[in-house]
Amino acid sequence: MSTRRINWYKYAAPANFYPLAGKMIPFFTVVTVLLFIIGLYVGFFVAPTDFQQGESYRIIFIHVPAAWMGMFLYVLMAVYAGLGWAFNARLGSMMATAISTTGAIFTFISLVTGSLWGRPAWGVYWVWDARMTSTLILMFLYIGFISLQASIDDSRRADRAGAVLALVGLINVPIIYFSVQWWNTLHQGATFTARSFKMAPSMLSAMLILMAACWMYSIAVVLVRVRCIIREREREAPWLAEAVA
Amino acid sequence: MFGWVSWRDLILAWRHRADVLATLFFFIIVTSLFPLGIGPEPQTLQTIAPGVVWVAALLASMLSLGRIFGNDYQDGTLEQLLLTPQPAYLIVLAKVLAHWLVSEVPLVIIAPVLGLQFGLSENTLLIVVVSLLLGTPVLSLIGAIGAALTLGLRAANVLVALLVLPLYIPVLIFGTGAIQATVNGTGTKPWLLLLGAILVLAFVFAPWATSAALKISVE
Amino acid sequence: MGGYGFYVWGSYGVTLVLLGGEVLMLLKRRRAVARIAPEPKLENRNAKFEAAMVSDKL
Amino acid sequence: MLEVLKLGCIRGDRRLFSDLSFSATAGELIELRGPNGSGKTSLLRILCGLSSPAAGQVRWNGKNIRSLAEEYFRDVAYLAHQNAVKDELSALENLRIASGVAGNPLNKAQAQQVLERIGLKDRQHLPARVLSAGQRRRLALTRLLTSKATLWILDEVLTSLDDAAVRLSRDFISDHIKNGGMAIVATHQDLNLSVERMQRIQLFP
Repeated sequence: MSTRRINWYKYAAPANFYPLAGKMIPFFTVVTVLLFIIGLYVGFFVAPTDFQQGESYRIIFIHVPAAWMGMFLYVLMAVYAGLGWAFNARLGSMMATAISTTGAIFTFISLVTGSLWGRPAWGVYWVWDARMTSTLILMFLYIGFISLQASIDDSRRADRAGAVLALVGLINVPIIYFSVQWWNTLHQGATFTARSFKMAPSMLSAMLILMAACWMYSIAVVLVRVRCIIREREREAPWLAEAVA
Repeated sequence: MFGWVSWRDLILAWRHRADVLATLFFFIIVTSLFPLGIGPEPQTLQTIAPGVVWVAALLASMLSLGRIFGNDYQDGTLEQLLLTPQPAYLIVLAKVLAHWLVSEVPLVIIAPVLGLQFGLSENTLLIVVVSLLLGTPVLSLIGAIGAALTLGLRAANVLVALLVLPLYIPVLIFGTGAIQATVNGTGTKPWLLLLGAILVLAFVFAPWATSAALKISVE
Repeated sequence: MGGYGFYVWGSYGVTLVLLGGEVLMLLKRRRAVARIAPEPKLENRNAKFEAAMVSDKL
Repeated sequence: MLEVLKLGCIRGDRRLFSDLSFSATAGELIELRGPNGSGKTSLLRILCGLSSPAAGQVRWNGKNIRSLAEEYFRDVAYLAHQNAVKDELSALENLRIASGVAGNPLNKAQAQQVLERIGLKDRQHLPARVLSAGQRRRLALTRLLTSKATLWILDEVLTSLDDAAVRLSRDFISDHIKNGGMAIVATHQDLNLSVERMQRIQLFP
């Protein structure tokens, strides 16, 4: 009866996680491709043209998921880094490192698509509205984390220093968001809040499907990257020779 | 023991007083560049003054962060400090206090003089000082985390700016907000309260994070 | 795209380039990593150590 | 009493030692030998609580030093490779500030007495920057004289000392041990200490 219970601790060891991740990657890759195809099809061929914004609103199908992914992945990264540090679990720290690149890329995508959407909507590529500004700062936090880890040679120190930075960032994110909101409402030169337009069900589903696609993409990519990191760091471990052979 | 640590850092700073003065002059020169770059219209200068003073203060305090732990790390006194029978939290706090007194308080003192260059009224100058008094300890507290994380790394100075400047943003927003509120005649109090709240938060959490970072870097 | 072609295709193009670039870099890294042969030597070193440990009371 | 249980240490991707266990009681000297890079300094840093081991634990009077934290530091004096001497301060200032920070402040007369014992009295007002390597090492040794710690952890204590200073530090260490202290000394040369109980630990590359 106890055989059905999954032993999570077992998979916290790189030796057990490495082959498991290898088995999961094909699944997530296939799902990612399918979801992107379906989501893009719904987004471009099913969803109707918005009567206010015309075709330009189709940018939000990718912009909103990218923005969410940027934020989610930062939290996830900080949690993994914190777990890795607190429980001395190498895999947690490796996951954090693996997530950081993907999170930064999604944050960057959300900045670029946001300003491409803003040009037709607002007439300028960049406005200092609360969301764009917060996303920009989030990008800075990612850059800080990645460059700190990149400049530390000793992987153990890199893991733990990254964890401290990520957790400090995590505590700061709400404060930063709040301060930027406040700053934005007090400098009411012009409001650039997006007009809340009514979303047709097909629009919403396109966005949600692409959201799911981005999640699956992140999982697949992070798993591949964490496997690379494991192989780089644990090349002296006896289990790796067996796993690779 | 707390007093000894601060006292030690103050003496060492006094022996290197040229460095401290350099930071101060950096602050003065940077703020003086803005009128030259933007033009002498009093209206414009008054609008940009809060931002200029605060941004220059952030950059100036950035310059001195490496000194909080850097020299002690190199000559081995930092590990001896960490081996003294007192919580690392207190050691960090003592060193941050010394850093604030040496590197930030001079900025606070000179800031009203610089404010005159921007045509700020006496009342506004007072708020400049108060907001800096509340905000600069946060700069030292948060900056210490970055300084501790980057100990002994290549290009630590650039790196520390990347890590710490984004975390300074709330202080910048609330600090400049307070000054602008006086210029515009809207309420200053909420801004100062927010600055105070951030100071309390930083006071509680930052030394803890710094001591964790120090232990990681020294190992 | 009703005159918005540049913005819409630009957005999806940038996304494609960035995500595609990430995947390509990752595959390249995976190939590079696969070339690093594992060097399992911890076990041997361990054994040698235990044998070599001397702790003699004088 | 110091107990070391199944200690393992990894530096970078190199395993320096593993399953290292020993213990020391009051009045005992532990001599730590081994070639460069065999992990002597790493072991000492783990013993004094600066680094955490990859495996195993260090216990002091029955408690893990991780949980004792700064309480343990009251009983430990660590002399590292680096002298931890501030160039900008004079010998006297270095001594007084270091002992003040460590929690046993000295007044001027006491500090001068210590400097006299170590042979730096006539250099007391010179900035440490102008002292020779041996004199700086002597200054670092004063930390042991003023500390009330039971456990001394010494890394290459005799390097760059002249004959007189070597004799002096041998005397310190054996006095400390005779008075019920403990010392763990990493060294390349023979210490030739006249102590009753001693263990030798040899690390291999």
